[in-house]
Amino acid sequence: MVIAICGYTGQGVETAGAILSEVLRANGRRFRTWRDFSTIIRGGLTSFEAYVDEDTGGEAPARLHAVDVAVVWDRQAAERYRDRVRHVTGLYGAATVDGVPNANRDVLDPVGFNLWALGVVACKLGLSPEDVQAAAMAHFHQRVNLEPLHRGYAKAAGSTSSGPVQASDAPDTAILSGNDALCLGAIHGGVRIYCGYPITPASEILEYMAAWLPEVGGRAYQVEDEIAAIHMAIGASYAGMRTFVATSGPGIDLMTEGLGYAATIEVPLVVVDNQRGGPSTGMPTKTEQSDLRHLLYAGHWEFPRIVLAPTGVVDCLAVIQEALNLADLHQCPVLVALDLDLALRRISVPWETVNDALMRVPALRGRTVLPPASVHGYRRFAAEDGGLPWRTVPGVRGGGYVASGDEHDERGWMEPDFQSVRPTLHRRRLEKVHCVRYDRPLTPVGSPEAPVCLVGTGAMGELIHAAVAAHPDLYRGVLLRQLWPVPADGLLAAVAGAREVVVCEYNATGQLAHLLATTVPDGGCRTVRRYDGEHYTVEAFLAALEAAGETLHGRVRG
Amino acid sequence: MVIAICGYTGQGVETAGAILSEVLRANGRRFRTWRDFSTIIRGGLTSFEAYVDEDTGGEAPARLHAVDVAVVWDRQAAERYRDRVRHVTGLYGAATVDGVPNANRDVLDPVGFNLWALGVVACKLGLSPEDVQAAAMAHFHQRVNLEPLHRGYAKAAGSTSSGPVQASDAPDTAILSGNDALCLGAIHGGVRIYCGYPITPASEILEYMAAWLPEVGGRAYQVEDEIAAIHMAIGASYAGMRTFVATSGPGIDLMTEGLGYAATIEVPLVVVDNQRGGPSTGMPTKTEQSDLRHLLYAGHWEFPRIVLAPTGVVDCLAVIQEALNLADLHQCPVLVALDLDLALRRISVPWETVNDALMRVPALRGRTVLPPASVHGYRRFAAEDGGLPWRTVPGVRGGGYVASGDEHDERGWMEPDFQSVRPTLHRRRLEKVHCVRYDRPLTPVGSPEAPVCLVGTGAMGELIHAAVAAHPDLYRGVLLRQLWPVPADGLLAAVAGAREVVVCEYNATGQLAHLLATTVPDGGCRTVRRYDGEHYTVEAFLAALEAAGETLHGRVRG
Amino acid sequence: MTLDLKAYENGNRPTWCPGCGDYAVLKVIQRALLELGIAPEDVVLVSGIGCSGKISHYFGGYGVHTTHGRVLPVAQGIAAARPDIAVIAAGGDGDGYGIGVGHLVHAVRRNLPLTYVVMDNGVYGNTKGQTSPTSPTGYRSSTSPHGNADEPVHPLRLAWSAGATFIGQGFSGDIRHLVELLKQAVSHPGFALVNVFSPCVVFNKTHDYAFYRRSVFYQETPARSSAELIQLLETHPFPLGVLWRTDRPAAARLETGPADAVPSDCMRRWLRGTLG
Amino acid sequence: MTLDLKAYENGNRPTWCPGCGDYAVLKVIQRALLELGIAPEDVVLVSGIGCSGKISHYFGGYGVHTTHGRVLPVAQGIAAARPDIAVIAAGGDGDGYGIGVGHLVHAVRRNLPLTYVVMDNGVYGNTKGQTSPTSPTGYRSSTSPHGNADEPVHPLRLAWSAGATFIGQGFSGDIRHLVELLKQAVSHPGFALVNVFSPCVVFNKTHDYAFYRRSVFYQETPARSSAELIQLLETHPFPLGVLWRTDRPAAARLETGPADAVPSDCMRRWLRGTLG
Ligand SMILES: Cc1ncc(C[n+]2csc(CCOP(=O)(O)OP(=O)(O)O)c2C)c(N)n1
Ligand SMILES: Cc1ncc(C[n+]2csc(CCOP(=O)(O)OP(=O)(O)O)c2C)c(N)n1
Ligand code: SF4
Ligand code: SF4
Ligand SMILES: [Mg+2]
Ligand SMILES: [Mg+2]
Repeated sequence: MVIAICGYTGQGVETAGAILSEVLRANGRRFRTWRDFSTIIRGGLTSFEAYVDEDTGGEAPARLHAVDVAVVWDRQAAERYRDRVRHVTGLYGAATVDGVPNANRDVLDPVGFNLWALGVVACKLGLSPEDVQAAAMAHFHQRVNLEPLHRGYAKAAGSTSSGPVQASDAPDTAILSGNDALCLGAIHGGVRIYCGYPITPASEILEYMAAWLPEVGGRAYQVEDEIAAIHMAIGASYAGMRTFVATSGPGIDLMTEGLGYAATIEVPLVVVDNQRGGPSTGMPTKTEQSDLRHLLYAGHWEFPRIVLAPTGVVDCLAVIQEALNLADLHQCPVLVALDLDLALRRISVPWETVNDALMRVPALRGRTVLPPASVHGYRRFAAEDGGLPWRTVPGVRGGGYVASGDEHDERGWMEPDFQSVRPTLHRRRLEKVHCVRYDRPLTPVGSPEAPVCLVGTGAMGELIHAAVAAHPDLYRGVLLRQLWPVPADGLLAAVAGAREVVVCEYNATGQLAHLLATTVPDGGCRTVRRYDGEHYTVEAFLAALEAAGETLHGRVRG
Repeated sequence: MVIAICGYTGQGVETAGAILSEVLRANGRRFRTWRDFSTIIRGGLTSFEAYVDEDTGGEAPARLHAVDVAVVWDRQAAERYRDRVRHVTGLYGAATVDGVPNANRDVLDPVGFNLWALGVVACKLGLSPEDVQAAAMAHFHQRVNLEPLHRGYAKAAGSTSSGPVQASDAPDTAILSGNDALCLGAIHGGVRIYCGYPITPASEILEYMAAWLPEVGGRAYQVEDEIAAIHMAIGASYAGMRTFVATSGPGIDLMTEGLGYAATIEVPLVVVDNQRGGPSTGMPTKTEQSDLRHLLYAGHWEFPRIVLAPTGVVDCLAVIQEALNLADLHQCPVLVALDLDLALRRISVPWETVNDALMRVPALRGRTVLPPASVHGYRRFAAEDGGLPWRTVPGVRGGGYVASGDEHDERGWMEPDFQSVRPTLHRRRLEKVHCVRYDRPLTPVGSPEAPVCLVGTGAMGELIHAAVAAHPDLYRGVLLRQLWPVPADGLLAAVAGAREVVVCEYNATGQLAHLLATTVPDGGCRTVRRYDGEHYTVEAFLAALEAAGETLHGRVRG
Repeated sequence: MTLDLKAYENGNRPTWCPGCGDYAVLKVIQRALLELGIAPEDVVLVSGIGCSGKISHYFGGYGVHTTHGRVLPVAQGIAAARPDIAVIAAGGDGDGYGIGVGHLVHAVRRNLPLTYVVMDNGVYGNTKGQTSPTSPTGYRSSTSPHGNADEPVHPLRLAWSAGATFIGQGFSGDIRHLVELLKQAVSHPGFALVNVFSPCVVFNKTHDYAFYRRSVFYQETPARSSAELIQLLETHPFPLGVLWRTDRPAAARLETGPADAVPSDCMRRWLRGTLG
Repeated sequence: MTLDLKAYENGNRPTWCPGCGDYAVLKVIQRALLELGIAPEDVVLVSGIGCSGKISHYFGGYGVHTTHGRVLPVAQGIAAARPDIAVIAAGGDGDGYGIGVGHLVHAVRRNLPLTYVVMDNGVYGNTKGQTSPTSPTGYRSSTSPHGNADEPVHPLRLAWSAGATFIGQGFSGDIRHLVELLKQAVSHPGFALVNVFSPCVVFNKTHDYAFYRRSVFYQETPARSSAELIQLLETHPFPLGVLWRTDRPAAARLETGPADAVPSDCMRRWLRGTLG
């Protein structure tokens, strides 16, 4: 069942969504939420949607176009959902809204609208009024007038109801967004220090870290800008502590110089880019996957990097830990490409699943030498055995060296004979990512016999799952987790035998398709792209796939 | 004839070079200079070299390995040139230096060394002692002891001399570096305001602008960092003034956000990157061409840009003016890829040539509306006729609008309906560089029959000229002036019929080759790369070309 | 044509929250310009990123909505290039005293003629109420749930320390006072900083209108010495008015229009002179 | 093992110009640490880009040679992560008061325990002598051939205005005094700024050793009030010594080592608490 609540920012639509989610969680229901943003703090149109108990093939229900119940505050909100409700009887709203069936209208106050709407959808979802009431009371610390909630319930019960649904057997369920998962994974992976600067949609990461880190002896700092954030992270990492930074568009630009510096001094550094609509300040509250080229190529060259991307919310728990490991193992920057949808999407997940994903990745620190160890005849940047050099951190006796962004020799000295240093040290540094051994560079979906192979990352994951579930004989999928270096062998194997490869991405220029074009056999692939800031619903995605064969941007060649 | 002077920074080697250059210039001699840098301000080894009256096929003599006369201060300096002098009798130096022939040694003081060396090389070059003496007196404002100069002359005259050379017929000659040429071109193209921050090898541009602009009513500002520089330039350009910014490696990273902003508000912006050895602080005094990927792809996407590269010093005069024109015509960032060698190389050029190059490019301001014009029903970002929108500047009546880095509608309003704005405005903005009409996207060199086609930009220009001159039946060349969008048609025509395409570049990963790989037919090209900070001499370049067929990095595929 | 307030509007309806202090700042800028008789198209309003930064979208003249923290570089580029145009920079406390504080120090030192209005609400409004550089020590928000540990930025004494030639402070709750202040700032021949207490009614529950009404102190004349200014700021944490003013010369600006050609002979001379 | 000065060297011979003030600063850091009994490997010397920035290359403990202007963020990252390690940040006036001045303001506010030594030579030495933020008004260099128009940065009053808890000033020409100063700075439990007049003998011909010998003023005790500090700075432009000191608490730092695992139950509670 798909439900929606739509009103104005400031009316508490998000609050209603949060209360609803909590009751759904406590009942062990399977769901995914979606919320709409606006740069307008008070007065912009805003929606909350929940996709409950639908099975679209992935970790949680994917977004669907068809809505069962939509509760709208005014005419503009009604416009949004009129075409999406399966039947007009699914439309509920304030008495002033034309087009809402008479039986579904009520005289509403702007302040109580959210609770009324909560009553309507909770009833339709078969949630018990007691549960919802208790959750609301808890949320508002008892200080709330619940009358609209009850009226909403009554209104919905009056019409055809779907009847109470049994709570599932596994009520130990968590609600998790991509941002949550990232933070949990990071802390589990040993992160105890975090420096961040607010930016949509990465602010939550700073906020979670500020709330949680002190509980485990850690510290979060809100710093003055993204340049400070990345350089503080470099400092902390140099000093042996695990950390990462997260930002979005404008912030990732500002981190460019730090990226090359970390790579040059061979300090582990994990950078998360919660991509949003570009370019420039762009569409801060809208999703996009358009920073890939920057992540791959930004920074005056030439230095190594690894680029990862999670395939879903639960995967974030693992990817951030894997990123921390790869950064330590390769002593280089590891970039994690997230997107707004994946970062903010909330899903219900059995705690068991969270726990398993958290535990699956053991922390690997590679050749990091921590105090109280000591070393002798130490040369920080020497790697005689063809592997990586050993990295000491302050406090290790005999381990002193200087980490310089100037080109340097094996001891770190900045005025070496470049002609002897470059072919050895510089090449080693560049080539160390040629041998990245990443456990699961990609996740195949569906049957290897299906003729059309859909390739995507991040928020495309749930859609590819849904397409494969809808047409298992036609579609299979590849969810890429390692974007750079391109896992050519795995990709070739995964697309083997496909009649057609379709790269699906949220951007205008086909950045992923261009990256993969030289790897995909027959030198090309079709693309499905969207760049108006909206997510595909499953229905729209399937339609776009169908159209792709004929009309879309044609083949991308390497 | 090739001469060299080598001593320590602080000994005035550069001064001797400057005086020598001035006398050569006044005599209408054809030359190219080269100087060595060190991050050590006092005490590092430093060289001045001049290649005089050699003809290697380009605008001036290219660097050659073989040296006719080398004057060295000490043993370390002698080591540098021992293998390069054609004959040991070409080695001159202080009495304390082993290996210098007895007849070529003199008892020298650290202070007088540079004038002594000047005397030696000036004599060998057939320059009259009176000319040199006068130039030295002028340089030092009369306050100088010229005794070492005369002793140097006498020393050189004592051995085999090449005899006085006649002054050429065209004594109206200028000395020009790439940086000089850029500044001259820019001011000629209408630049009256410049904001810069010191960085090797772009500091000179700020210095020249600070010296010259006030003479024509303009102003240069030394600002606090590169972020300020690019944003001030954006402000000045928004306000209708032509300007540009120049920087190198670390600075170009910091300009990333500004780049995307300028593109989004469709303000003309020219950014020059004087590439030096990377990554990070890297090798600030060494040359490289390794920022290409950053110039092409940096900045959270997706926005348009144009990337140009001059093919030589004189070409800088035109390229900067063309860049200013393209920026105005397309209302987008135009990036100019320079490299340290080209920026700092000094050559002698007949004034006539400078003047012609300056005059050849008329200033085109495209659809810029300057006061006192006025407009009606103005919509800044609307382009009904398929061309570009008109751009008003402050003061134009009726022309008010807001230039916002947030995605916006045709009036500039930042909270539009994205679904309607993106497929029109965003696409138009992205696609406007698809139709760049650039007069000379590339310069072919040599005969179209030659089987091996060498492709390069910037500092590679003189080497490609030299290779073609040396083996006209084997080599032809393409000097790329427009790197993005790739001038595919022109490039295909230029390499047509070639048995082999060799992309020559100063970097480790073959950035230019990768960019061109999909355009070059047969899907690939060989590369010659160097990344130890040193320039190729002609001899070394020819050897690398020969080796490329066999041993170098193999084919680059798209 | 006689000017009226309409000329300084552009028809866009502000989307700030009802009650936001920024409405007053917009109105004040419009009125001050009208009263000074500066035509809207001879003004550029340059704004930062934040709720406050939206202000340029409601102005009837020229506007630039820059990147976060870079309002002063862009504004200075315009001021340097166009002495015939009035430049007003405007933004938030996060934009100007956080990410952008380095540019503020240097803009003060450079002293190019422009007015910088900071809508100081003590929070990052646009990103939903995080702690900002002017949030007091101990302030609780989503990013400082255990209380802000940092010393806040003291914008006025910071500007003084960098050599400011004009420092003023106003309050969104007193429009008439603010108009007069802004007129003086815009007329100042160098860089003028105007800090405005502009409450965020949604996120900042401590520094609201009532707080400021209680706390402000009207200072009639600028301090006559550094000592007096420091003393004033220590005695009255929220003084309003023109608080500081000196006459250090402004930075030189462009003298010519864009079109003047440079005789190539002149360049020949340069080449000789500088490089010969 | 008893420590001696050798332990604080690493065998690299400094490549500064003969006579450069930075030699003294290196020696002073080494001596101060020795006299404080802090082992070299329990210290990180973080440096910026510039001639001054090379200092980390000559230090026998841990060194970080950062990007231009970012010495304080890197140093703060280390200080926050490793309470067991002493952090000394060091760089030039261009690095710290020019491109990096915003970080300085915020580092002062944050007050993490570390010592910041600025080698103030009034020029951009490493890029060949351009005007710097501390070059006086009127100063001529390749980038200000007609005389520097800007007001110089006044680092001490800037740091004071941002809420500094320790401000000191020294001179490369008086090593003994500087060692004492640095020992106090390193022992300070918060952020300590130490500005050092460190002449560039090649490019700055006005502010040389002789100039400072003539101009410095030894201040014996820190100012007891803001007014006194401002008065001091106005009377004596070049005072040496510990000039300002307050005891605002330092920022909190990490409590645990890197290896502690978090019980997943704890996380479960968070998930419930924050998101439930
Ligand atoms: C480089 C960069 N970092 C972060 C952001 C996200 N961001 C947008 S507005 C804002 C804070 C604005 O706070 P303030 O300047 O006080 O303005 P207010 O909204 O309070 O008026 C931030 C951090 C951004 N746009 N760009
Ligand atoms: C982002 C960036 N911009 C510019 C430079 C070039 N640069 C290197 S050192 C320096 C100035 C250093 O001056 P200062 O900090 O005073 O140090 P000094 O050499 O005088 O000790 C500059 C601008 C750089 N390395 N990085
Ligand atoms: S959130 Fe605060 S600052 Fe932003 S518009 Fe609303 S009241 Fe104003
Ligand atoms: S140039 Fe100046 S600052 Fe740099 S090493 Fe030489 S004397 Fe020191
Ligand atoms: Mg604010
Ligand atoms: Mg300096």
